Amino acid sequence: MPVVPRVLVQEAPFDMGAETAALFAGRADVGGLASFLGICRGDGGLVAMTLEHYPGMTERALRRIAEEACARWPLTGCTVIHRHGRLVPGDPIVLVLTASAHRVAALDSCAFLIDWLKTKAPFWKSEEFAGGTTRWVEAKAEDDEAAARWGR
Amino acid sequence: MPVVPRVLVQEAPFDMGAETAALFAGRADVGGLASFLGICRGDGGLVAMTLEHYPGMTERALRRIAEEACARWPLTGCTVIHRHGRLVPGDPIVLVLTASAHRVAALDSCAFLIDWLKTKAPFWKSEEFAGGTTRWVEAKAEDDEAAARWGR
Amino acid sequence: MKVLYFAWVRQKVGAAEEDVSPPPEVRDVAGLIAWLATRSPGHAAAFADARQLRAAVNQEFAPPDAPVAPGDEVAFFPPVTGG
Amino acid sequence: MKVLYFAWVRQKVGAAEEDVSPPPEVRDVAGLIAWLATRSPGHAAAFADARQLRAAVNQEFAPPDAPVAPGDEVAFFPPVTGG
Repeated sequence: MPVVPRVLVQEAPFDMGAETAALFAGRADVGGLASFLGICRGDGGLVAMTLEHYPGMTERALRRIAEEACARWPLTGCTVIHRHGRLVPGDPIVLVLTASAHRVAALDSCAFLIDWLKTKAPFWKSEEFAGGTTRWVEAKAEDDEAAARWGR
Repeated sequence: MPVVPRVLVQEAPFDMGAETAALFAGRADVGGLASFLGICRGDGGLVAMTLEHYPGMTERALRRIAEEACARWPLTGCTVIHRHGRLVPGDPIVLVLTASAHRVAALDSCAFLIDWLKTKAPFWKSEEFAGGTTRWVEAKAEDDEAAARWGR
Repeated sequence: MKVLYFAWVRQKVGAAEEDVSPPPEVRDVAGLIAWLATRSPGHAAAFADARQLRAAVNQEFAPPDAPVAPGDEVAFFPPVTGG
Repeated sequence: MKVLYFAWVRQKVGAAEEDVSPPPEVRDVAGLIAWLATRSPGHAAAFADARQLRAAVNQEFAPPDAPVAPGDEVAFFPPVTGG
């Protein structure tokens, strides 16, 4: 039976070390733990990025995406934490953790999760630049293609 | 110019949180950080696993593998830590961390590194089971295939 | 019917949400877009290019031909950029 | 020439390393294997199936036709299982 993923949508920072430890501490069935940490970059004079989301739908969409990963791969654990609000360069935005007996399931499901989050999680990013201009980040065709390689 | 990877071969545990933070703290050019943590499993009554290695050659091989990743992908940071000695189920064995401006480089190079470590790093694992029997872990054809998909 | 707007759709409309009572001939997402576009210049600007819009009905992504009915929560927004 | 053994090769030979002086006709890894196999029953057992063996010369993986020379460090071991 698939594991129940841990899904959080929050403004606060998260503790990657604690989240990682929670997926394998005290157990002997986890052989590989893959993770992806998405971080705010400061390209082109970006001073901040504000993530808007759709409360209610966001949690639902993230849970569905994480459950899809747990159904497709034999995971022993899965954690998805996505922040919203105003973040500055260097701030972590999103954390994906997948644990499994074997490395391939952990690595593939981690890549799947971040690809699907890009195109199926209701977040919108407003970039704020030195000088005060702002700009909405546009969806990228390459993200659609990356998500599509996992089917459906 | 490719980044210089951080490569460690050690008996002691490592601090994944500190290693992760070291790759993006205080900088604004890291957009994605992928990691893989390999952990000792307790399958079939395994009580311990002893990793033997080839001092000198191990460090050299790991450094070469990590440098290959840094040459193939535009990484901003890369850390490979591989433990040796006697480990028990639940103990971390290997940590691979890759950081880049974009997620694809981080995720792909992380998968590459763990695939190549499996087949090109001079470690040998002796499994110790309840009852005292021991067994050398045999190399797997699927690991050779996984390593081969990256070429050369 | 509750309608929510996000990102630049919200900015162009000038509101994050509104309660609306479209006429009975508005039966799907596309019809709702056409009707909402007539409500103000801001709405017209927000809904000018339907190709740039995405929708959700009751918190599920929904295509233009997805039915909408009184009591539904319908949201309009640009393509998402999560992760 | 310094020869190192790892894992079950080490166990079968009964030593982790030894200094050897093979005759001049031993010019490559395959020749060294054939010569080492004659040194003791343990060596013979360790080197019985060359397909199960891998080698390194001066800490670089080396195929059977890789040259070996006095002063080299040559290691024999099963296929590696890192990671």
